[in-house]
Amino acid sequence: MSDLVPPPLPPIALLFGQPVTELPNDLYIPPEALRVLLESFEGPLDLLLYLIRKQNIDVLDIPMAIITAQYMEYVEAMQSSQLELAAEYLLMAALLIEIKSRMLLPRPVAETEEADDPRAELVRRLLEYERMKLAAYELDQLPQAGRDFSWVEVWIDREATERLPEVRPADLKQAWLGILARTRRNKHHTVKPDELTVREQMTLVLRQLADGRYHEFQTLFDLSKGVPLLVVTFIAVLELVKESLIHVSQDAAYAPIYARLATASDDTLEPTLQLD
Amino acid sequence: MSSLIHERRHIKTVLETALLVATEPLNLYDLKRLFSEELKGEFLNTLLEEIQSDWIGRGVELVKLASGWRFRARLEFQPYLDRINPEKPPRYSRAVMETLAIIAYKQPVTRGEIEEIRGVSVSTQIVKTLEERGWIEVVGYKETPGRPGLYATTRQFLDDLGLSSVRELPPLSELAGLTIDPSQPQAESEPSP
Amino acid sequence: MSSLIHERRHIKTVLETALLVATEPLNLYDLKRLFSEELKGEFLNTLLEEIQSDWIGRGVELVKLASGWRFRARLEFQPYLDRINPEKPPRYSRAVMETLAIIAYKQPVTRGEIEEIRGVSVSTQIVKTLEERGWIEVVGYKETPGRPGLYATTRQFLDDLGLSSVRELPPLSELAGLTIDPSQPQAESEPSP
Repeated sequence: MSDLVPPPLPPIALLFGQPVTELPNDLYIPPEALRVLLESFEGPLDLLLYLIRKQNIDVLDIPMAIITAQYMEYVEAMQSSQLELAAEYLLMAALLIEIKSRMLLPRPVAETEEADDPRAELVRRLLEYERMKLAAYELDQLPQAGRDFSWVEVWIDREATERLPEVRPADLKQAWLGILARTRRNKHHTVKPDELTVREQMTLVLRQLADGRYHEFQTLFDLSKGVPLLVVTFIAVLELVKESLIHVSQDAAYAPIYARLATASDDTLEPTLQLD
Repeated sequence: MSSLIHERRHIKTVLETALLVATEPLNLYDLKRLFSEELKGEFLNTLLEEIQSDWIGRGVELVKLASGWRFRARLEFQPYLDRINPEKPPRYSRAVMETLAIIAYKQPVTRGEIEEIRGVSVSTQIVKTLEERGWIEVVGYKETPGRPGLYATTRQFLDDLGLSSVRELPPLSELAGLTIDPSQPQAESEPSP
Repeated sequence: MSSLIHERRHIKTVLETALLVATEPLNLYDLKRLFSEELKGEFLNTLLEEIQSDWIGRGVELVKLASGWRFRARLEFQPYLDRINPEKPPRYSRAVMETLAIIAYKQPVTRGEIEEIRGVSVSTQIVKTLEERGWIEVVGYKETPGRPGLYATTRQFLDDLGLSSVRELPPLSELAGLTIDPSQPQAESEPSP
């Protein structure tokens, strides 16, 4: 790594929130780093731009052989470390090879060099993408409402009927994005897709046990709703036990199992037998 | 000496700005947290009273309520404002929305757990707002020191949001990668007073 | 005569109050409706500029945005405000920002066109996130197979970025000079491929 001042470019990527303006010099990167690296590129154009940038090559005059070789090395490295390789990367590889092969063919004398340069379209796309990439960076530097400045909203006491704020499900998602951005590093906060069903069931079980009494274990399960719900309920009960929210007890083998709130006091000892 | 006067003015400006921007009343505890230096409540009170008199004769006044200080439009101006304000429905503060989102997605959850996820404390006022709305309730108690209440969303919450189950909430699994950690090495220069 | 001066002052106070209270920018049309008498836009503009300069040097400023005038706290005060209000809208990832930039600079644009420029597919979540933020919207449909929606940025996007028009967006850089200045010292020798 050199500590030269890089030209005023947008960061190559944002890694863990840190702008990355330089990437490893060679291609022989450990696989874990490669994954991070791949994730830090926004696609094949981004990777290609990086390779061109890294070599101080004028986009307008891409030496196809060098770039194609480098690109292929990257793609191979990605493949060998079994990273899910987006189809877009492979497509780009094919395009590069095609351009390279066309450049090897002798050109018809009649046509002007400019019009027939097989690189032209690629160059156009690269320049277009880079322009937008730079624009995105500039846009992000502009002060943003809420993030970098606050609106003034002085209260007005309307004596008429007070209106309650409206909330849409999407607002909850937006709120969560804010939390996510703040606590990115705490991996355990990520909610797995189907965890919610379990958590919903946990709430239902707690509601069922809210009276603090003992309930027969099987009354927690609604047999009419099918097996998936039974499984989810069972996981919910286990989770509740794990979080010491409920107690599940059995006096002897084959004796009935009872569940009740962990915090229930002991004067509600007699079990409520709900026999169907 | 003149820098002291200057600093005093700056503190006053910060107070005024915070109060103009706040969507809820701010008490002395909130206002003290604006500053990295420790300021005396008495001193702040003096400044607040000064701001109060600075605004006399204008359309907005600084009032002291049970829950803190707040700017509000004078009643005489309401007739004017009623002509244009098309009664936009009010909005909950981000703090309320984040708390609600955590309870919805992580229920049942204790207040301590909410604070851990948000990384900031959850005021009693926030919880009360949501409870009074009938959107959250305590469904049990956790057997840990203090026996904290476990919050969950209610049936009414689902009804009001037009959902039939919590599972219909927008999935969070797809949200990774949309945002980035804001703790970048940004020059968070504080304006010198 | 002095009553005229008095009235002028009163109108100014009403304007200021309305702008302090408003939950969104107010344009001249909104502001005219504050008054039962018919007021000239020119006159109101003069008063608005006066209010603007009245607030110079304070913590809050009156800015003219895409959809009208609005008071906002000056940027320098945000670090203070963040101390009592740590919840902020998220900082978006590069994928989100690139999508937004393409929509902003190329509008109206279809999702397919965005993908063409970025060279990768644009996830529904990215588009939804920007829509839910109120920054982009579908303004029409392209008469091509599938009639894809045409995305454009909204007024709120400009307001939230403190811009009065799309023309105020940072100018796109001319990238003809992509070659790196040869006078720049070269990085240490790279392994030639």
